Amino acid sequence: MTGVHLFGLAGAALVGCGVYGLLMAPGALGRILAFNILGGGVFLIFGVVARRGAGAGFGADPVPQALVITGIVVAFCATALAAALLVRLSAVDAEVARDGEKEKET
Amino acid sequence: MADLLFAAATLLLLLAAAGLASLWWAGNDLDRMLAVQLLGAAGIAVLLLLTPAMGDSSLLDTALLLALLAALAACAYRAAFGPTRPKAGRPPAAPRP
Amino acid sequence: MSLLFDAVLCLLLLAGALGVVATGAARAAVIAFIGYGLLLGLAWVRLAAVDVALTEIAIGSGISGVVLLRCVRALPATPKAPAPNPLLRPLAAMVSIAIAVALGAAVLALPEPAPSRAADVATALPATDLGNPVTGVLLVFRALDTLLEKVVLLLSLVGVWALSRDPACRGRPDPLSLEPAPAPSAFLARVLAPVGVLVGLYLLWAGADHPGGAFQSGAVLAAMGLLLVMGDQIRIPATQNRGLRLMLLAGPFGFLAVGFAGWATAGVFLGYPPGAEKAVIIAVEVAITLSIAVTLGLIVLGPPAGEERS
Amino acid sequence: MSLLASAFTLVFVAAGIGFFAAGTLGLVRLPGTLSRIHALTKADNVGLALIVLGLLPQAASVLDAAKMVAIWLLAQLASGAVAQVMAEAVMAEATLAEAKDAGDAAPPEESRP
Repeated sequence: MTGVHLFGLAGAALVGCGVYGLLMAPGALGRILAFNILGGGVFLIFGVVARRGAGAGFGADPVPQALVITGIVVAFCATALAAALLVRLSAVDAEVARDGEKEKET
Repeated sequence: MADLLFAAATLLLLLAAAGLASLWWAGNDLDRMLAVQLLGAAGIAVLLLLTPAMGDSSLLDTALLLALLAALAACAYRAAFGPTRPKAGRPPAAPRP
Repeated sequence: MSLLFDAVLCLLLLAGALGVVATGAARAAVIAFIGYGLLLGLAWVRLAAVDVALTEIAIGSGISGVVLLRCVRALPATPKAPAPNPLLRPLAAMVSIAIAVALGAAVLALPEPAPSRAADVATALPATDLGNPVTGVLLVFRALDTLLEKVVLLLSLVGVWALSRDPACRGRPDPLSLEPAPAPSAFLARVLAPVGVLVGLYLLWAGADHPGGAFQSGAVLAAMGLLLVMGDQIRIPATQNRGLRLMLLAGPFGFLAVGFAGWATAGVFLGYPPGAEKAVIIAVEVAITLSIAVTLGLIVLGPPAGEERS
Repeated sequence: MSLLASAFTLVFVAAGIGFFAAGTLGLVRLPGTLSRIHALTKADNVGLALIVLGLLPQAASVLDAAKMVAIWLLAQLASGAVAQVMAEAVMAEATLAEAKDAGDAAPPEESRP
């Protein structure tokens, strides 16, 4: 058992956490966070693969590292877009609720 | 020497975790934010300790980044959740242009 | 001793993730997520992936935190979604534990010796004049990935802007705070932002030979822009601003132009002119850094609120 | 010489950790957010300063040593300003609550979980 294995197991456990949150989170924001945790776990396993592929004077295989950097940025894009959609959705919901109340009054 | 530095880093992590755990259950959201700040400070110290322990001086750049962005979360928290009404004894805030 | 450190770090990482998932309150969950991103950065350092650690700290923890905190503010305090069926809880736990165990077994069963492209990168890297293998992979060997990722970044901004109430997507995004910035935030913006811009440019410059590069630099610059906005030091730009749109397009289209020029100079799409590789790579990096910084900042600021009537 | 440098590092790093421990203890034990902010910023800044000072002999080059000092300065600046930002938020909330208690015509505060 080495430190690299430990991080691999931690990555697997993070994926488990993320799946649980994705299934059981009470709100959409919780699901967005859980999705990010799942992604973090997958990236960490990529990191373990990179670390095991160390060689030729590099501390870790640069190809998976580059993939993870790209992945982090894309995951951020997805998160931000989902958050913006969520905000707009709740604004629309609030408007619908307000209109419904107004109709009841008249 | 490297082993001792690793031990010091482990100790720092455990300290930050202890602070985080106790504040998490006891406090309000501001206290939780404070606990994350403590984790950030400990993270800077851990990275500084790892630099000689792992023999990689590029780790200093990560510590530099952490120090630079430590304030971002707190400012964002304040901007998002600060009291929205003008304080007593102060004229109401002028509307933004 | 380093094993003990790794074990403690892994346990903390797990505790952070459980904290995010198990916390019911949205605000506390987002705060936990910021801490989790920080710990993940430390884990990347321990995996000798300093480039990834820089990206994770800047984007995964820093800028994501701003987006999520902002999202929490805009949502109603109590989500009206019904709580999931409590009977499903053990089932969901079992499914997730099964997935985690299977993945863990797969990690322990990774082939020995590990497959690696490190040697290939090492033999090809001298031709590019770069010293940082990750920058080499990102901008030369897998340049198509990076180009497409720039497009994804731009598309995601288009998606955010499309949520505007204004059909033409004009105007300025809503301010980050409803009230004027408190004095300490303004002070921080005035003092920290210039230093931060310097650090961002340093990361870009260092990225050719040491950990760092366009992504990290762009993220730092975007974070500094957000700090300036939070401190009321700059106004949020209007989306129809021509200079702004030019900066958004400079990266992807500059990269694409260099890619097409590659047919003429190197005989292949995304090839760099022989002899001038490093100069062209640096030029591309500067252009995409600018675009990344502006795009990330605008994605955080959200959809424009429509044209002002004044 | 290297033994002396190692001893210097160990002593200062240990002292720095002591200050971190004191800060954490204050964070856990002190009542009220304001006093916690006080404990956090004071103790952790000194702790970080001692750790930086202790690690200076281990720096690979003069540039690295300068970078370490710069990191400390940045952390100092950020933590001081963050403390102000947080304290301001606490005070503003307290003022709001007071105004509400005094029966001012203050409209109800937004619902908080």
